[in-house]
Amino acid sequence: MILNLIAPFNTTEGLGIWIAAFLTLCIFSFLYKDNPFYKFAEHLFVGVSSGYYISIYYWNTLKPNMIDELTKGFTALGKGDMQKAFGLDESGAVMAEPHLRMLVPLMLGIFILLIFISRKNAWLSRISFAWYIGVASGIAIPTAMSTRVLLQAQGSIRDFCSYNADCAVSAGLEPQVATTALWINAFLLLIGTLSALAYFFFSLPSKGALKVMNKVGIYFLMISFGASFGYTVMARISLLIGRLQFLFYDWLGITIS
Amino acid sequence: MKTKLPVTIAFLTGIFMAFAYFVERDNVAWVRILYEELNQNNIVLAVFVLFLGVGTLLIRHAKKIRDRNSDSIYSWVVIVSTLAVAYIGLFQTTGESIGANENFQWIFNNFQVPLSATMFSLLAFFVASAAYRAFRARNTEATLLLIAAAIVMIGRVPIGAVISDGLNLTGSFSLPAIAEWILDIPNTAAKRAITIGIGLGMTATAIKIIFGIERTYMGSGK
Amino acid sequence: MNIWDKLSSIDRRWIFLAMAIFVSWPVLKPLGLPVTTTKEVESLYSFIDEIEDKKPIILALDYGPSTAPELTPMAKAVIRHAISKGIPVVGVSLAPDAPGVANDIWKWAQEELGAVPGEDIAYLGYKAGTTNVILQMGQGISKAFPKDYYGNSTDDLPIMEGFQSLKDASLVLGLEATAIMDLWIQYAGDQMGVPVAGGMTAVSAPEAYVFYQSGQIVGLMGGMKGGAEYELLVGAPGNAVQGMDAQSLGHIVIIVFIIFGNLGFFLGKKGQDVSRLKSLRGDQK
Amino acid sequence: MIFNFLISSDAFFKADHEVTLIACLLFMGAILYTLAKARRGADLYIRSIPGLDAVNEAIGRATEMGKPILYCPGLSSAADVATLASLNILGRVAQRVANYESRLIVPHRDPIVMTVAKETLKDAYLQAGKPEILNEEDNFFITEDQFGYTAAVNGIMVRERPATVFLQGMFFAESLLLAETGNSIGAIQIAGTDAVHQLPFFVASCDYTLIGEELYAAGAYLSKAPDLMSSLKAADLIKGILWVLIVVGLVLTLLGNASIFEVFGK
Repeated sequence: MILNLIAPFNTTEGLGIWIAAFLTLCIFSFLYKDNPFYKFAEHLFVGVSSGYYISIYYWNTLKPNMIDELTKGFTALGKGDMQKAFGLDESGAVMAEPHLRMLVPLMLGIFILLIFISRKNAWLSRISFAWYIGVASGIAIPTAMSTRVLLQAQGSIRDFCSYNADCAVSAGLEPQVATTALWINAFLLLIGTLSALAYFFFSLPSKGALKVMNKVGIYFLMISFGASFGYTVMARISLLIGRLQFLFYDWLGITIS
Repeated sequence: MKTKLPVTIAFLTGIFMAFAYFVERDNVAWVRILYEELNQNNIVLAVFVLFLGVGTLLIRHAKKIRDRNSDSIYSWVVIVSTLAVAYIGLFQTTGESIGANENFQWIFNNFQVPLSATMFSLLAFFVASAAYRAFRARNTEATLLLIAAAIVMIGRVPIGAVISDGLNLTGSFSLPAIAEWILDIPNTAAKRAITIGIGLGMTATAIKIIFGIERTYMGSGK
Repeated sequence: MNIWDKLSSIDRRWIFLAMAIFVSWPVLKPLGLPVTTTKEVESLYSFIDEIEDKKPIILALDYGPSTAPELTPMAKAVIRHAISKGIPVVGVSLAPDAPGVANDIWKWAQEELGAVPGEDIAYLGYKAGTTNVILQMGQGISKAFPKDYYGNSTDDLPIMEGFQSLKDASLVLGLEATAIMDLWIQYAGDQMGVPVAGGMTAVSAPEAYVFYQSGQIVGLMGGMKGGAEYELLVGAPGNAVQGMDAQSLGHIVIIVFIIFGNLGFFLGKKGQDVSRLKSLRGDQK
Repeated sequence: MIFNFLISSDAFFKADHEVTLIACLLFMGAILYTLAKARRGADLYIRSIPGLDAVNEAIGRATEMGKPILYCPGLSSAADVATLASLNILGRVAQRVANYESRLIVPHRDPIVMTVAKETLKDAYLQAGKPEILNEEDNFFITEDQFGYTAAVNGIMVRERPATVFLQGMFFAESLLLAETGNSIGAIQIAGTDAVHQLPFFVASCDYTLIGEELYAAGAYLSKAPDLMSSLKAADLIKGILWVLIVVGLVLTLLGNASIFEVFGK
């Protein structure tokens, strides 16, 4: 272990490292207790991130997708080319570039901001919310049904199908020769899924066979939660390692021989 | 009007997006383009939503300063840092891309990165204190939680293999193998059941939004 | 209060201190414990290794600085692998705080690997709208990203030749800290039929096992360990491999405290328990 | 000419998506049917959810101690089902808080959710007959940044010292940061999320946790409103059908028949 020079103070890069190290320590101080340093860092964080998002959203989304489109649209309009202004080509077919069609989201966006200006007209923001949420819901219906429900149900019997030559061939899966251990695993997986699924039946009181199944379901849930927790610990420590590597290597200039 | 119009709009946009899922959009230009455009609009709307948020943030802190709140110094921190970063990001960017704005990158690397990463890394400590309190063999459920957590925790790091070798556990009975089995079998089973349930819940809510049954997004819904 | 009761109610700050000390130690002085590879990472490695037609990999960098210690080693290892095989890598981000991190990785790839921007690698930047962006990329990459992060027109980049839509990609590798992975699987994988793989924080990875097991993703790297494995498979150990020792000690600290907690619980006053958990079903009745 | 774009060449609908379509339509039918039934006043049973039975007790405790209640509606957008479920719960919680005349703090990460919550709160306080005690300043937006938001909420927790903390909705990695800080100030915590990978942390750190679908059921459970009950019932119906189909599919695959297996993939 060789102790090198601490990061220099007077270059842009060095100053940056000092600031970053100071803010890192401010946040770490919360572990002991709340204090003015943490409070300062917390408020700075809120401000810096807000400014950061405004800039990123403007340059990456608002400008290319709306402002530039509208500019092109109005330019075409100025030249009297109505079709192009609204994003239609010569034959009248809709072009991918929306141009003045972006006036619709602009209007919806202004409706949202009306909340600031006029209480009376603030209800118009509901139209924007409805649009926004309607689109998201429409996309969600078939995809959630397919990916989260049907394909997961399929996954629960997938192993059985690939272990059975006939089934595998007709389903186009790669047939596998299953050992006893694999069979046991496949059954455990299915029993776990079915019993945990039964836990989420709200319509029936937990009695009789359902009670037994619920109990088994809860056991599976608990093992799963424990496993996820244990698995996650790694990630959390990784993050700490990342910060320590920064403090030790970049700021204090320690190098490992 | 104040209710019917939004509900109608949610119905039309929603039904169309759901319908478009089933359409071979490469073959049907009008569906494809409408679909893209609705997508595009939502992307842009997200920006206005952010403006709404930051606007209310600034107003709230300005009020605190006006009211001479004892913590108004911190409100100054929020307002000044928001405006300063936004100024650098919006007005010091030349050309078309923020990627070339060195000052902005410097602020990102030396303010946003350490704050965000350190806040996140506090989890390393919290995970330890939570595990210490929660993982006690009080009953069957808690014991299962404890055992699964302990095996996976040890089995997933290099020292798990070292311990296994020391205890002469090999093959499918080594700690890493058991950890992987727990993740693959019981864990997958439980997660799958939760996922299916959530999938149904998501679909149900989306359906109710489209039919105007679920109006939470309008506040009181009146 | 006897020693067992004390063990049962240690102030959390002592736990914090122990954690700080035992994680710092190997960061300063590595112990060199061995790292083993798992099949999820191996299958991703061999998938990329067997890409033949040089169709580009879409590298979705959907994470911010907070999860960079876990995910950046994966990004670097995979880029190193792809570049050495001559496979182009196109980066995109669906998380707003990603571009800063991605920019650093791209600089690294140019300096360290000699990757030529626009030919071997391209970074298209961040776009808001998650699901919508993925769907748009399916209709045309340049529709979602008309310009790359550095302001060049996407369609003019040499790397984009013959690469119009997301459907033309050989693989989507999502490096994810959030639920965006699900969206890549749903839309790019299930809907468009593009092979999808994941590099995820250790938190999100267990959830993705379902998708690996059901064949919806071709490979999965989880946490710093996943990154370390890929670093080893590519033959270039880096920050992730270095961090694995600290991982081990950190885990041991936690296990030791769990043991303390249980000793205190069983040997202290009538199994006195300081936790207030009622969630565990046994307590709820 | 202008309708050129309406003319299509090949297949209009995608192949192999019919089962998804049928499942969606079936589900729609089931929801509309149960809704009609519920609105006619049919008595719909729903099993008890322990975390929710504790809501009153938790609010009462805060009132006794003269401390505020913190309600975090999750970190996702208003388009997220978890957020909508959370807003439904917020409405119920707010009514009870208004009855007790306690203080309710609601910090937000999504501006739309904040706007919607404002209406929800107004409505709840009105229904409780105490619109005048609602402090709109306590329902506010912080920042869209995940950890910026977390840092601020943690700050609020250690300074305002709420006696009761609700963490309901979609959460990401910050779940444990919030839950552990809440635990450290001794608050009673009732969490609920459909974020599968955050559940373990809530289970470990909170007094009560609503697991996955229980979060969606919570609004229905607390209010017994027909609109909310209907989808819960319909989802149960589909779940039952699915459960049976999986078992039948298992038997068929073991016999070498892949038909149900393939149906799930369409």
